[in-house]
Amino acid sequence: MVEEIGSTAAGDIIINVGPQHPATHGVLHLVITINGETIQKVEPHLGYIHRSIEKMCESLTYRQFIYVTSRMDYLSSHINNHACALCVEKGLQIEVPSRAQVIRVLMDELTRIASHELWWGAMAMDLGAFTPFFHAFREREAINDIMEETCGARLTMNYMVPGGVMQDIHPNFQRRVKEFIALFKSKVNEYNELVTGNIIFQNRMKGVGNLSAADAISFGCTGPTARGSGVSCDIRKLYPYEIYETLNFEEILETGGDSFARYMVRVREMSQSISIIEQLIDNIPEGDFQAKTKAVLKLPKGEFYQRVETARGEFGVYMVSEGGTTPYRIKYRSPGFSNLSALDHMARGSKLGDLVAMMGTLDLVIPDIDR
Amino acid sequence: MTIEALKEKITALLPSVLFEEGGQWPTILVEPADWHKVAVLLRQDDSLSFDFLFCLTCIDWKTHLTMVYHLDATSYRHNLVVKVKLEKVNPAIETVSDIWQTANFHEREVYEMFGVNFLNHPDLRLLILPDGWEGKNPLLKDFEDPINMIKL
Amino acid sequence: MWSFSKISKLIDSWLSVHFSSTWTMVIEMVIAGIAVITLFALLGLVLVLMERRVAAWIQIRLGPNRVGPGGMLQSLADTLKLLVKEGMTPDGADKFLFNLAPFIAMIVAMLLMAPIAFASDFQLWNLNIGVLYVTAISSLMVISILMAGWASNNKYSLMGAMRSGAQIVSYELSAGLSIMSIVVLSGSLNLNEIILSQADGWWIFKGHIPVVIAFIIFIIAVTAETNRAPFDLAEAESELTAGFHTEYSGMKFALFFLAEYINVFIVCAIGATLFLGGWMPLHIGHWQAFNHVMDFIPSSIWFFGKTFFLIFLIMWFRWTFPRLRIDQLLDLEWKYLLPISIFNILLITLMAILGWHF
Amino acid sequence: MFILKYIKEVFSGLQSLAVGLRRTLYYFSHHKEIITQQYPDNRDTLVFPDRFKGEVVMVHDDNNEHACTGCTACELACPNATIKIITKFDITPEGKKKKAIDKFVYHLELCTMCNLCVVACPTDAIKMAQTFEHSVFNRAELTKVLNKPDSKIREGVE
Repeated sequence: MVEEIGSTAAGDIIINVGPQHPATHGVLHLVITINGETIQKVEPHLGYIHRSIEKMCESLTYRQFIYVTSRMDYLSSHINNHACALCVEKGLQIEVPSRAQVIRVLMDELTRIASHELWWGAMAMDLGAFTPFFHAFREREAINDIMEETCGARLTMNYMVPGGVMQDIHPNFQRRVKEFIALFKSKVNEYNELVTGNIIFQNRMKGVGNLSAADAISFGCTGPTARGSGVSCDIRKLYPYEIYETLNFEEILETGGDSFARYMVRVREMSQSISIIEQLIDNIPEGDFQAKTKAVLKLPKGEFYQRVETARGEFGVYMVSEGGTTPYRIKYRSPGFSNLSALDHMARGSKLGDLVAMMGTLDLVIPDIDR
Repeated sequence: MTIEALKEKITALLPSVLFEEGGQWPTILVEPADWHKVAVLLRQDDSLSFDFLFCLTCIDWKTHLTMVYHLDATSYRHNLVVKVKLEKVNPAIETVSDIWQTANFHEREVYEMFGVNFLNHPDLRLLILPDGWEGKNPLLKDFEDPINMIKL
Repeated sequence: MWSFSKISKLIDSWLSVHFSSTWTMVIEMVIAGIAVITLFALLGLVLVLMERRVAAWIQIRLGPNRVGPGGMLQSLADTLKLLVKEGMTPDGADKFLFNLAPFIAMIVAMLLMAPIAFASDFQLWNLNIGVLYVTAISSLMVISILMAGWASNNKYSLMGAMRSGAQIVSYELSAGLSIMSIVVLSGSLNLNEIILSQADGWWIFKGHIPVVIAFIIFIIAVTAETNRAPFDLAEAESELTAGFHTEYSGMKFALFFLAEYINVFIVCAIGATLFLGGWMPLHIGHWQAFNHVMDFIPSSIWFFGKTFFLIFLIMWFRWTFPRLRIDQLLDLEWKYLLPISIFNILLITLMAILGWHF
Repeated sequence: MFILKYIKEVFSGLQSLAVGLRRTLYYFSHHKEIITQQYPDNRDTLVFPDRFKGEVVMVHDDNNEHACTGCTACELACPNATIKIITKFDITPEGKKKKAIDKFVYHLELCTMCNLCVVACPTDAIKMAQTFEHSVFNRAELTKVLNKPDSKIREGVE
């Protein structure tokens, strides 16, 4: 893949970072041009896990295509499923029972915490600290257990269906979630002790990978990546779906625009998600967990777009229906794809070690980028 | 800005565009030749300032292709959908990656998946598909791949 | 009280009765060589196991527990695995240098063993410039790493080697200066005499805060010199995959791996000798009774206890801290450690001249 | 002033490192916190939640009867063609032909445990089992026939 050697300046060398590289968390392939330790250019080569999910979904019915989206951003699979379910509901104009809405939001926020936990551990591991990874997995494991009990799976749950959720929550759900909240609150301080406050970590992160607010918007960055640059882009606040309007939470904004700001956004977001869960966990309304739907769903002719906020940023489902039982065309606007495009801009001129830190703070999930 | 006000503003600015009804957001139809000019206006006009291109894709309608651009204005929070109809054979359109940098990657994706040629694009190469897939466009409806596609 | 000198004298006299003096020396050297290699292998096995246990407990895991009782034989099994693996040499590599590099790493580590006093009267070579010898030889380590990185013909390896070169050369300075501070205090370059000068208390207790600072700088510098996290930029897994030993496999990799651990052991042994009194038991000034009780514990236990404590310290660092960046690494040395240690050694010299230590 | 700032910087840096070291030392010395599960050894005590989606099984009662009518709702609901139902025609005592399943073929290797078939089943004939150790040496063993030999449909299930 090392092409165009002639076009590089003297002293530049080209290195393939990936597709098998410990810091790319999967099969991302970056062709980087470096001069000494300084990065001149980063060029992503994608597609190592491209499954053409958009094409696959064209042959699946409106009930079936939802499960495939768990395989894109597998760390926020609930939220991906949620977006698809909302999009179908928008087309069918189904009113989702309030119980289902609350359960969905609870699951979304639990997923967000689990995703950020994994990111936190992996991020620290990119910087050479292995221990936080295991500590993060302890809390993530508690969430996975809750998911397993209610949804029947730990990672790709397929719990959201058009009209509500697949099953009612498990009788233990509320107790387990409260236990998790207590566990999380007792451990969250350790994150700061181990990583956030550490002088080495702060020096590695501060002033690295700068992304201005204007650039963040222009590159289409969303989620914590853009919020670290001070761009307000939380879909839950701006274009509220489900019951997010009624909830009391804060959109975390940091203005640093560097890796540390992005790090702090995610760490602080975990606490916001905990606060959302606390507001809802004792107030799950009684009622149906699923609206009555027809056995075969047929969407009217038209176009439907649903934006949601996943752990990585804005996820969009653009669905074109021709009136049949399968979508005519589906486009998934994945947050990672746009966030990755800013990497080259951010990385130029910084050191090789910083590239790893930047990739960590972008929180890349490769199947989400490739789709 | 309300949807009506937005529509009025756009009509005043671009008298030639047509509106399409029924969508979630105001939708305008633009001719391929005009698109770059329109895009510059949408981005730079102070009361519109669509600075966030959050979705860029293409739809294969068998007879023709349609480019769909979803725009958002981060300062006003209004949205606009722009559709551009392209020929089925040798589709080509001006790039907008100089206006919204995110279009760079999204246009490369559309280029390989639908074969749309983006004029003046800085780096129009395959992004996701491996080498040797030039000219084969998987997301077109008439694409056939007997080895990799499993029919249910 | 406890002493190996009786045994060694016994062997020596027995040999000189039966052989000529030349042969006696040859046989004694062979025995010493075998002893060193055995110690090498044992230390490798023990340290790898220790590292894995420390890492596991810090990371709320169990660690190796399948092979042998409580996982004790895990590192033996690992060694066996590495022995039977194919030792590949990449096509584009400089074959001679590529194969030579791990042996140089090993030989350097072995040479460093010579002047270390493992117990009272148990030393391979009582060298009068022991400290100088150790600092000189340990800087040869960088040659093997540079050789490995260059010969691999791999960009990652080369970058790792270059990083390592810059790192070891810089950190040698402050390590040397903090070693110097003890030399200044004890007035000798002989490791044995330095130990004997601590008979009334270890230097870290006798030397007030300046020696504590020197000790901290020494620990930081040797962590960097042995390429261990948080200064493991030469291998920097998440950046350079495995740095200078990316292309090594099988036994050649194992030699690098072993040399790394032996180096850790040696620098900790030097640290223990200089600052914590080597094999010298914990003596406090003129408390004769207390000192006498302490003497009952064999000197080798004191030595290994202190050394392993320092090794634990270095392992503890590794599993707690994130890695530094290359420019920060050099900043730390040239902007912080070096000025502080220069200032510190002036202070210690003043202290030594005025006799302000205990 | 510069010197003071410099010294302060060094000390606050060292302090932040000490905080991290204290935390790891706590875990090093507190083995109660260890969370490792020793999987193959704890097989007997492993408890899976009853909703865990391991594989699709068909419920048979003591009389070797199941509730599957062969309506192919699950086959249609499946997104990956995991289920294939082969039907036959039984002759009822009244001499009428009645559709029944011959083989309920289930391809475990294709299944994504999405639960859509179980939801689609009108007679609750299939459910998700909590087994999870699916490794086999021969891929063909993953293709299973879910209805037991000589089993038949339960009376009264339409």
